[in-house]
Amino acid sequence: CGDGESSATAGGDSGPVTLRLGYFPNITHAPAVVGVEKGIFAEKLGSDVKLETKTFNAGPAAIEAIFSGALDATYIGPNPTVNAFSKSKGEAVRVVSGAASGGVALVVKPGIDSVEDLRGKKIATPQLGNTQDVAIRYWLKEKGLTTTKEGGGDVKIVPQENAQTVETFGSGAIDGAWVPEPFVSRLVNAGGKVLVDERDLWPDRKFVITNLIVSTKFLKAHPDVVKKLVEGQVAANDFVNTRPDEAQQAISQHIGKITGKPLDLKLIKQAWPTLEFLNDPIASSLKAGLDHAVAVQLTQPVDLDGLYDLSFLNDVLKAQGKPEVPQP
Amino acid sequence: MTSTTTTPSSVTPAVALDGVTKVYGRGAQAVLALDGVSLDVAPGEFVCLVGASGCGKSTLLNLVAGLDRPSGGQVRVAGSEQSAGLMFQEPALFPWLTVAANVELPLRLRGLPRAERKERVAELLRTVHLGEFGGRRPHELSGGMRQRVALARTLALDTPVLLMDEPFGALDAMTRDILHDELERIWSERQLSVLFVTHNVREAARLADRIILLSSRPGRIIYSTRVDIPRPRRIDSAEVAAIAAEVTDRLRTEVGRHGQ
Amino acid sequence: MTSTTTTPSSVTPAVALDGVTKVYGRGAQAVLALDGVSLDVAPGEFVCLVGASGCGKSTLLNLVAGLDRPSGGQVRVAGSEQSAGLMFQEPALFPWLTVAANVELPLRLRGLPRAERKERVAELLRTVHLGEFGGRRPHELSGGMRQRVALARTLALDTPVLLMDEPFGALDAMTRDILHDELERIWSERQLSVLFVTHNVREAARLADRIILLSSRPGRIIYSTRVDIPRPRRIDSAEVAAIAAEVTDRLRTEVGRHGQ
Amino acid sequence: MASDTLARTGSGTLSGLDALDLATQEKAPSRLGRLWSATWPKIAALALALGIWQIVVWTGWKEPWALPGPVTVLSDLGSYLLTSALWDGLATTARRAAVGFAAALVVGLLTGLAVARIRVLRAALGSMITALQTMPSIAWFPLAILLFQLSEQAIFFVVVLGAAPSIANGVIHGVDYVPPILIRAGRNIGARGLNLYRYVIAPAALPAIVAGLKQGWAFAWRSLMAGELLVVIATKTSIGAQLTYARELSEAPRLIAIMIVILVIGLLVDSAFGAADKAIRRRWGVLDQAGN
Amino acid sequence: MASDTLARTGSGTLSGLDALDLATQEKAPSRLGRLWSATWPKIAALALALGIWQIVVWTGWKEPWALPGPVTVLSDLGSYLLTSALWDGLATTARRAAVGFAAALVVGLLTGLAVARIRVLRAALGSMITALQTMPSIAWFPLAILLFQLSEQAIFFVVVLGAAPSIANGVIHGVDYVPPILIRAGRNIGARGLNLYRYVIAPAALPAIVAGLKQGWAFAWRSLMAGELLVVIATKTSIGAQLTYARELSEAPRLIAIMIVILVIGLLVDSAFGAADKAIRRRWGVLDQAGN
Ligand SMILES: Nc1ncnc2c1ncn2[C@@H]1O[C@H](COP(=O)(O)OP(=O)(O)OP(=O)(O)O)[C@@H](O)[C@H]1O
Ligand SMILES: Nc1ncnc2c1ncn2[C@@H]1O[C@H](COP(=O)(O)OP(=O)(O)OP(=O)(O)O)[C@@H](O)[C@H]1O
Ligand SMILES: [Mg+2]
Ligand SMILES: [Mg+2]
Repeated sequence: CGDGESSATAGGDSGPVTLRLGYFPNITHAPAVVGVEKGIFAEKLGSDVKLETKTFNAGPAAIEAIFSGALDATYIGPNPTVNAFSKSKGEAVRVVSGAASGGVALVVKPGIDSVEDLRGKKIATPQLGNTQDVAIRYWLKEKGLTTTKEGGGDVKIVPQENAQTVETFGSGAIDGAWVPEPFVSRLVNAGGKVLVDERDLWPDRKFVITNLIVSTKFLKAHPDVVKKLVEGQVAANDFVNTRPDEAQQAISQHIGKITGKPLDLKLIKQAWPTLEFLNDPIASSLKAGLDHAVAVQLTQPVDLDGLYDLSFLNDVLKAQGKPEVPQP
Repeated sequence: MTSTTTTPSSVTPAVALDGVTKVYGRGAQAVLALDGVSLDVAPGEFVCLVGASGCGKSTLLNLVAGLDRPSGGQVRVAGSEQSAGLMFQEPALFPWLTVAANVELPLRLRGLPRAERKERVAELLRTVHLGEFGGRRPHELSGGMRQRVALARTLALDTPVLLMDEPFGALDAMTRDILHDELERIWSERQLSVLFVTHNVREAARLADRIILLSSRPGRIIYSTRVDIPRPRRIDSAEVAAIAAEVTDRLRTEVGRHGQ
Repeated sequence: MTSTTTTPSSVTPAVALDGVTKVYGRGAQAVLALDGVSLDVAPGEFVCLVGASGCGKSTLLNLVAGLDRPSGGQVRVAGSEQSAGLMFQEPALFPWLTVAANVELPLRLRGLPRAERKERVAELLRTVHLGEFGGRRPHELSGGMRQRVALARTLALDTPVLLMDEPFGALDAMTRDILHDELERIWSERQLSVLFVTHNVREAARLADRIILLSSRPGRIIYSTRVDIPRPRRIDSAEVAAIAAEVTDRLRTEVGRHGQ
Repeated sequence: MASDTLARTGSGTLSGLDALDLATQEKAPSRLGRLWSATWPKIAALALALGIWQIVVWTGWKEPWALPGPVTVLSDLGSYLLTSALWDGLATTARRAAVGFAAALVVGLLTGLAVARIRVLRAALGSMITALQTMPSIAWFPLAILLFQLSEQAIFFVVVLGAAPSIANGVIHGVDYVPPILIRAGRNIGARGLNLYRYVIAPAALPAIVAGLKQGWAFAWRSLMAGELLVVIATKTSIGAQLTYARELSEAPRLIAIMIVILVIGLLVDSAFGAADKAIRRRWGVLDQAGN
Repeated sequence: MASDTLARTGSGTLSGLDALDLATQEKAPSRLGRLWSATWPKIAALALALGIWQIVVWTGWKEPWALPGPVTVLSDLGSYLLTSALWDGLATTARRAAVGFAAALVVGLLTGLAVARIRVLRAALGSMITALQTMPSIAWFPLAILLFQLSEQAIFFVVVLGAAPSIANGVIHGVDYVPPILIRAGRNIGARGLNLYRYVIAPAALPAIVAGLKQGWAFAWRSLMAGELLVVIATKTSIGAQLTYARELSEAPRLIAIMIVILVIGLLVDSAFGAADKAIRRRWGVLDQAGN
């Protein structure tokens, strides 16, 4: 069936392959942004692969694009990854690399100093059933506080867009929020304080916030290109980790190109330490998150077998003499 | 050339036009529709206005009714604001109302109680021979029937001054004769002052106390004659025919001069 | 009661109505507008239709023009599809077009070249005495002027059959006399068949080869007379007056029976 | 009769395009017949749409998770219809739509009438109305939250800002095109000030106002679908929220099922507007033209 | 003259509400005077709005980052006007709006005419048009991506689906209310089939069509603002993307600055429609009523 669309190579393997790569102009997508801005991907992909980049502001459109064959690979959060995998019965996508970890926290109004103080308060999350939503519910459950899907219980969970969370936190309509960067920093700047850094809840203070997925079809048709892409990802992470100042500058400028206004460098610097840019997709944290979701009755169990294909990553890491990531 | 016809100055006229001029449009496109028309209508007087097509008769009635402002001169109507009821040249019925509701609207606007309104509407529709058509809508009527509804609506106004623009133009001779009688009856009963536009010179002679002739573009009063035939008159009487012939002669000279 | 008037069967009539019935609406609200009307108009014949207000004259013309379908009976018009041009009782001008463009539209629809159209429009506007008004829009005209534009537009049609619904109702006597002459000229030049509705019995006697009288609701043909006065005729001639008087008498009896 | 004679008979039919143009008051089909002739084209259109959809799915053009087939969607719709989520959401959304639209109606009508007839207001605000209409709902979200916090009023605020300009524009257009002769007639028979509005201008402008209301409803509904994400209130699920979640969870069948629900609501509302419009057209005598 | 006599003079003025209703063709104010009388209400309204806004800010009702004052916003707008981001975005968005609206125009006009006059289509699709109009743009995104991938066509698809129903509804409303006498007159003078549309129905329905286009423009623009997020091409910034990102980055002054830009565009487009509408009204002779 529609093979022709999965990549721009209309006539089979003749001619250059086009790789269509998606990402968000966002600080949690730093390796992608830096890789594009600094030409790292282009360099690694070489001249026979044409790179086309697309940006998204939310997961659904990126997944729709993968499903429809409009996109071959994208950086994306754990939630849409699981959705894409389970909705296509494990066929549509594969995770080929990790990208970032951490960068999530519970920010609250001053005066809330403990879990107990949260009783009766309104806390925002980005979306019902997403990673952060599950994280706070599971955490509260462990602490003995109840929540309901409808926003009742001991702590009232209000799912809403992150942008809106900044507005509602500022206007006093909510008392706190469990959100990713850069919203953590933004809420802090609006007078909030961090009550929980999610890293503290995970083994090794590591959990996935961004990973790189590739459409299965593309993976099968062009494994060589995927390998080069992963090489680019590893190189981008190296860049980000070794030259943070330059990376931050690049992110600010790149976001400015799309949004019309460079992102405040101070904000990037503020958020930076809460994030860790890893090539390990931390599969265990994704699985655990899913188990937590089942525990708080927000989802049915999903079989994640086959989601990860880390052979490319391990090839690259091995070639560079770095420690390999165990295939889950 | 501008002649002035006035009633004796001791009586306050019901309608007084004083050097009225009306220009439509601006600049090169401007049309001088009326030029220095002075005319008084005495209370209770029935004045007929005749003139060639496009000479400014409707314009004059619009000015008296206060629907338009003169470009120069003065228009005075005795009584309060709403004192001159105008029957337009077109029926101008409200398409969303039934015939009865069209006739009822002026009564409702005057705040008459419901029962009285109903009675008056029925009476007025009978007057114009449309008793059975109260429940119809304007678009279901013939041209002449619509004109009669418009007549009934105007009669419902009860204003002391009545302005009528070719009210019987779309009616057959018989119906028109009957309505002449009705109009004359109402006019004398209510002591109305009437300014009546018609193309039918006999009709003018049948109804008028005075006939006034307007010249064509620009409209000026060029002739005025009293009709002293005692009432009731018959439209086919010799006296009416004589007056009509006289006015027709005048009109012929006028149109002859302006025509083509 | 239903009388039939037909031309000798050897000639194919230009218009033939055969037992035509027209009912408006349904059920209790139904109005029988025409009831078994049979009428032939010979090629080149000028037939005038008179009758009380609301008797079905406009309805009949609409049926002949093919704008409506009869409820019963048959309407036949000789020639091709577009063979009967109708001048409506209202002007029915297109408000978005200038006067000249209104008159030009039928010519344009027939595909006449531009230069010829321009010439014809100027000629037609002169015919109706509106030569200088080509650039105006309908809303800038007086009632009678609009009617004359509608006349010019209908004359532009060049159909062999002409249907006219009170075409001169809003015109003064002088203008009307002039247009009578013009219409008669065009009719004889183009050998038109004309079905002409009027309330003016003298006008009918002035123009018609044959006058037909319709009864009121339901419309039936109750009287028909040939007018054998030689042309050219004058509207104020004694012969015309005599025919008019005869028709008026008939009409009076008819309206007397139906009116109130 | 000669062969070049055109005959029109009471029972005969005309062929060609003109048959559509002709008034057909004489034909009095039975009630059932009329119902059938109003229904079969809808059924045919539906069948056609489903058919094409199924065929596209059968060609395997896209994977089933990207483009689910009608059977999948309809069975999901079936189970969706059995959930209380749908009915609760529908109740919430319908109530909000009704309240929001009613508020927009009042605001829109008053603004429209005022702007249409008061010259200073028209000069000041006239163009602003269309400009406001083009403002996307999300631009209003921050202001809505500032003004109304996370209450339902915030949703109504967005809905009113979406729908009222559209309604006002309908009113202005209607008032602008009231035939001047009717206004003159109204003034002449003594309708001044408010009475002129009530008895002449408003009814004369009614057709255009109804058209504006229809457009306003569409704006209101779209704004509501976006606005319902603004305040995802405890215990209250809504169609707007469900639509977005279905998309975020990449649940294509559910998304299409909700789209079908939205279409059905749209159809119901349109038929209400259609009935109003038809009643007006019947009154005004402009109904017969197209024969429906 | 008696005191109960009402005088109307050429130079005199009438007082009260009726003064507004009266035609005032005689007054021929100078070109400058007319410009001024069209402009000062706008300036006054603007000043009033700015004044109220500033006062609210001064009261300290909300923190400055939640509700920035006019000075902050205007200075941000000033620097925004100097960036190429605005002008590039504007160029992209304006081009998309023009192309999308043009496509919607064609689709909407044809659908509207067909549905208005062909009875079967009307029965089949009539109600569907309003139903489609109520469908929020985001519901179409998956389909847009399926059909057009991540190309600009996907944006046009969403824009057309947003605007075309609105335009079609305007056409249908216009055609429905063409006075039957004009259609009869048209048929009588030989306009049949397509010519009837071209010379009679279309011009007679023009006012309503223009009103529909105006509503359609608003739908097109709003759909575009949402649709521009569908395909964010890195090298092409757009107003829709900037609006959303300004909100996501909680840049209140920038958000308001972009809203002002959108309002200005709306005003410009409205004045184009307004001019068209005024030209039509002048032709039709319905202009003088409100004296503007
Ligand atoms: N709104 C208008 N704009 C421009 N010119 C107008 C307007 N109304 C009337 N006129 C012009 O003013 C003149 C007088 O028109 P008016 O309607 O008063 O004539 P009338 O005497 O009533 O004619 P008729 O007997 O044909 O009704 C005409 O030449 C007409 O063209
Ligand atoms: N569309 C309609 N619906 C219902 N009834 C109608 C309709 N048109 C006409 N009629 C009725 O049919 C009858 C004849 O109308 P028609 O217009 O043919 O009369 P007419 O002879 O032309 O009268 P007039 O001299 O007043 O113009 C009238 O009683 C009228 O009420
Ligand atoms: Mg007149
Ligand atoms: Mg008639």
